[in-house]
Amino acid sequence: MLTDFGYILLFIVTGAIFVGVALFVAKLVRPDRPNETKLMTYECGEIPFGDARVQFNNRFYIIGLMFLIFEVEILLLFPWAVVFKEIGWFAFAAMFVFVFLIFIGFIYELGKGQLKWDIPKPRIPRYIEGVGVVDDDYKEENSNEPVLQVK
Amino acid sequence: MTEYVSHIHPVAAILVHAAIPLTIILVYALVAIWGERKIAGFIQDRLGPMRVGGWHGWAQSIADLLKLIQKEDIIPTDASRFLFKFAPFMMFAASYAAFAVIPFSSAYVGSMVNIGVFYLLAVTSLLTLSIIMAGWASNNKWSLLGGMRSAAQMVSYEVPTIASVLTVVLVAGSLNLMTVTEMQSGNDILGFLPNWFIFQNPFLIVAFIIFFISILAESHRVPFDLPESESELVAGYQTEYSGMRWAMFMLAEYADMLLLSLLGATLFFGGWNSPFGDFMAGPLWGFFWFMLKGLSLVIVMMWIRWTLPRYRVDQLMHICWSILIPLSFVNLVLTALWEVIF
Amino acid sequence: MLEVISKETGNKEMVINMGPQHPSTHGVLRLELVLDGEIITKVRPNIGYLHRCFEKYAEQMDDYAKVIPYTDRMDYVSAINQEHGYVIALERMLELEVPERVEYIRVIMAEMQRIASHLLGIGAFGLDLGAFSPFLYLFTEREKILDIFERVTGARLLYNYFAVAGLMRDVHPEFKTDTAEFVKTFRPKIKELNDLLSYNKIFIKRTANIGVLPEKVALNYAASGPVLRGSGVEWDLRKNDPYSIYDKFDFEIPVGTGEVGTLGDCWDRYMVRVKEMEQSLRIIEQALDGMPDEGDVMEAIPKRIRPKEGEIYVRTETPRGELGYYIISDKSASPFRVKARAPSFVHLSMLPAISKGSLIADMVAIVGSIDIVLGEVDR
Amino acid sequence: MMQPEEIFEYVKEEFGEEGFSFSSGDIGDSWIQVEAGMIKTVSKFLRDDPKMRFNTLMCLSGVHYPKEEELGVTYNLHSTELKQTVALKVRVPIENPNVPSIEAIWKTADWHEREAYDMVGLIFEDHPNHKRILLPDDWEGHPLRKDYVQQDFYRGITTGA
Amino acid sequence: MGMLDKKYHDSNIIIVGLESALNWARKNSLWYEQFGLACCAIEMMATAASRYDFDRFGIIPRSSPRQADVMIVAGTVTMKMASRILRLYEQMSEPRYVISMGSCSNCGGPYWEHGYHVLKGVDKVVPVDVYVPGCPPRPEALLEGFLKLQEKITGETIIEKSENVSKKEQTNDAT
Repeated sequence: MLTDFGYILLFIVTGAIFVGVALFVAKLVRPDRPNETKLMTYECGEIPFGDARVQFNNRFYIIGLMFLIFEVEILLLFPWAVVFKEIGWFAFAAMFVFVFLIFIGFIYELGKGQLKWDIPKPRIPRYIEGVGVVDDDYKEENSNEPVLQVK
Repeated sequence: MTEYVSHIHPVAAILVHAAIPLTIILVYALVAIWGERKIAGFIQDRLGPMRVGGWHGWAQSIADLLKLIQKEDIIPTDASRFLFKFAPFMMFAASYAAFAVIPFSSAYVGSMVNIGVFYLLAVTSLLTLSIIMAGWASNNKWSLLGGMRSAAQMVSYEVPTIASVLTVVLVAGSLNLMTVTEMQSGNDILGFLPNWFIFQNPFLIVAFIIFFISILAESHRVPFDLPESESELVAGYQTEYSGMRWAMFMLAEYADMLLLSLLGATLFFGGWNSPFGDFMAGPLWGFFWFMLKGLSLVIVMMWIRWTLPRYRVDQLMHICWSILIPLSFVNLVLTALWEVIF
Repeated sequence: MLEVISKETGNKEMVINMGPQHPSTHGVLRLELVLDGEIITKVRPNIGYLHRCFEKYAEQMDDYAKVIPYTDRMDYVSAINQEHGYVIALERMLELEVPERVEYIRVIMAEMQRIASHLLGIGAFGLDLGAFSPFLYLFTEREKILDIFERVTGARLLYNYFAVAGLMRDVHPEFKTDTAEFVKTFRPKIKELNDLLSYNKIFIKRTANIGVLPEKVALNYAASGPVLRGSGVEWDLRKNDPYSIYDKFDFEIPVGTGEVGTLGDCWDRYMVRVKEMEQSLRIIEQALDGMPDEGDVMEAIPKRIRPKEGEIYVRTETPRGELGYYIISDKSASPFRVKARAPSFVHLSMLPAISKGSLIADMVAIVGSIDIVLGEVDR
Repeated sequence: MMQPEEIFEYVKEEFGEEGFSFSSGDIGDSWIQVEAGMIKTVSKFLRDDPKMRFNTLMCLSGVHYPKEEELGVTYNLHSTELKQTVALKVRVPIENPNVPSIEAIWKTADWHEREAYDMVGLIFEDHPNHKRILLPDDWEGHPLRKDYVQQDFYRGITTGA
Repeated sequence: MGMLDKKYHDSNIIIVGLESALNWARKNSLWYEQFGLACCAIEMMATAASRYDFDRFGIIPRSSPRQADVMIVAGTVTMKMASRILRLYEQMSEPRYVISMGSCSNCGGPYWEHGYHVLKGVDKVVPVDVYVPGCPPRPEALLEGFLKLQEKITGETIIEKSENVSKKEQTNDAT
């Protein structure tokens, strides 16, 4: 008597209830003796320095953007895939144009190197005769500066 | 299944109907954890659990579970309490919700919703969210890095997964997993081969390879286990979790592994169809065959874990964006071409 | 008391402690990493968590020979080579004559210990990169060496077996057959390791072009051993500055060739260690043939060591590099000053220079490739 | 391949007579005694001179001489190309144990000098990071001095038995 | 305030049954914290390797203290490391045990006399359950240490020790 989506809601609720019951049973049994050091964040045995939540840089924005494009593309392909058998050649031609256009955008993106994600640019120390070992600091410019800078 | 029971007591029937996958997952999780340690022992020519509970330490994961119940659950002061507590709920609920559409046998499927595959892929993307939530909430540098890595990895590996699933949907012509499995019954390819999708269309073999690589990354198994990489980030996003809450993450991880392997079995290896046509077919046999295929994929995953080293984050992204995604789209186009010609 | 760490963490960078308790710092080493995202901009190694006052102990001992057990505990993975270095320093200082049989047994034991130490170094390196199984296969081989050591010296890890100009006790009769049998079974295992780990696609991807150490920089940092040879410098103390009877054996010095990535990267340092194990096998075979069967190993040990005034710096080739002992004596029975120059201490001081701009995963690979032992770093 | 005596002569020609002396103990190696102020120029010369080419500083050790109330630093240099070794020694009074740092010439001296400061109490001028390396920063005293007395408590934990 | 915190007065069948089940579980899945200090760490790794396999007893390494039960102090504890050991011990989740492996962490070992920087025994900082002698102790000795710890765990009770019970308790403690 439950509709199909009703069962799905039921499954989600069962999953959540199971986790709740398991944690409640554990809460009954487990000891609870917090003290100041125990509740400190763990950092390999050291006192954590500085805040963990630094704003990480923008490479995730690019990934998110790329993911969005492809997700929407596949979203549109789903209904097409279901009825592909009935339509045949026309569907193939329509899809081919659609996928090809996005593919060109993807090739451009790959060429542009936006996906060179966090490729390490190691600073190799050099030895200059008479001066000694020179290893300059990790300059700002080769870390991942925002892509959207208008050149 | 539910018709037989519903005349006894309708509400109980529905609850039982929803709880069957839960028992499968729990039993599977206990056996899989013990199995993984035994397989690891076998590969590394040592014994693995032996002493706990008699023959070959079969009670090892029960002991682990009981011990984890007794472990104290620490929530660090500067972690954001609600998110910290909510992450395991969301993770397990998401992976369990996806079990609703997996057809375990011809008589039993969670819900016959006709957009099964679509719904399943939508729900598994919630797992990514819960890992990022866990990583961010515990306000620990290691777990933040683990969360960020999983954000990049699981988000980008969803695209090849969905693309390879799409090729199967293209061939099957329906989103409902039950009809997808029914289409693969009988065995008249080249006379003896069961007409599972993997044999029907050469490009589907390529699709299966892409699918397998990306579910390795989706359930972050080695060589893609960067979110909780043992040797770099201490314990990745799980660093601050302890006791039963951490056990929920482990359970959700193993459930996710099983889910994606079962999905692979359904799409490519003909779900509950027996490989000998209708010799050993039927609801119960169907369940046996289905679990056999799913667990064999899980064992291959465990086997890979103890042989390969781990990738680096940027190599992982390179593989996904520069190799897997173009390949999967080209494969989609070729499968469509193949379907149109034949 | 919060240790004051430098203050330059702008909002963009994160300072993270790869602290004393971390699965892949090979012991208690704290690396302060300043991160921009996952790229490391600056590394500050903090050591001293295992400083066990070796040099103070050497001065307090009332006899030169009593320092030997403490040399074992410096680089506890290759204890025999530490003793070998100290004992050779004393013999050269006192100009003692060492019997032939003792020299041969010492060389065989030293080379076996080199293989065992490399096995552990390579295994831990693979473990850091996520390859669990090679670590256990190599440990099974290492157990075979430890069995032979246990029959000879009585201990598994720290032996106190060498004495000044002699040995504590003679080897058991089947020593030659056991060692020959080990050498025969171990040779194919190196080929197996090459197939499993060295030429594994992912392993190469994780180690090639990472932590590149140019040749001149390595010499300026006084690198030695596999780290220096990985950068292409053909420098092995057993050949270039021969001590004991190493000039009697012929063996090559494996040198990094930049086969997979650039010259001097992690893979080269790793491959030098693998090839070195083969060379050690060759030395052991030649030493086994040349070993005289008779001769008492304990007769040449001086009763009382009371050197005249003076100082000496002697260096030997341990699996990690050049271990130097700088001993000053002032005519009394206890040493005036013993300074141990540890190769891992020097290699760790290079870490900030070669790991700028790499990722955390590469930092783990670089620390694994320079193969440090914290007992030796902190002494 | 020059012997230490020839190296001493060569250095004397270069830098003139005073500030140098050549001596050796009854047994073991000999060394060149160098004035504290000149150690930096001498080392730069030893490294860059085509006939010297000492490209590695093998070992730098700080020593405490209680009888003469002095602190000493011994530099063992080696040239891998010309296969020659030499030892330099510097003696400074214990009151102001200042020695110019040669970290700029051989990078390996950076940590060795920090260890010498940590253990014996030598102060190296213009050293980039002049802090203790082995012992914690708030440790009292320099352990390798002959007259070192061990502190009883460190952060509330007894150091005794 | 979980069950393990409270002390029960009457030892009826349910409490005793439950307690022995909990003890059995805690005994059989001791996860040790993956960090080694010095030479004993090498022997600990040898014990975790194939020949003296830890995994047979259900003992696996966990790198984060939050998920670890046993802290094996394998090696010399120096003054600089002592405060870190204390912090790591504190950050372990509650039913936790400490195995002091090697004579260095038992009592300072070979560094007891002139080791100014060595802590003479880790029990000055953390409560220790089992001492494993040896320098370094053989892998079998470490396994014996774990078996001793398992015996100790089976002996733990959550039942209030009333007067008469404790006398019997002392007797079998003494044997």
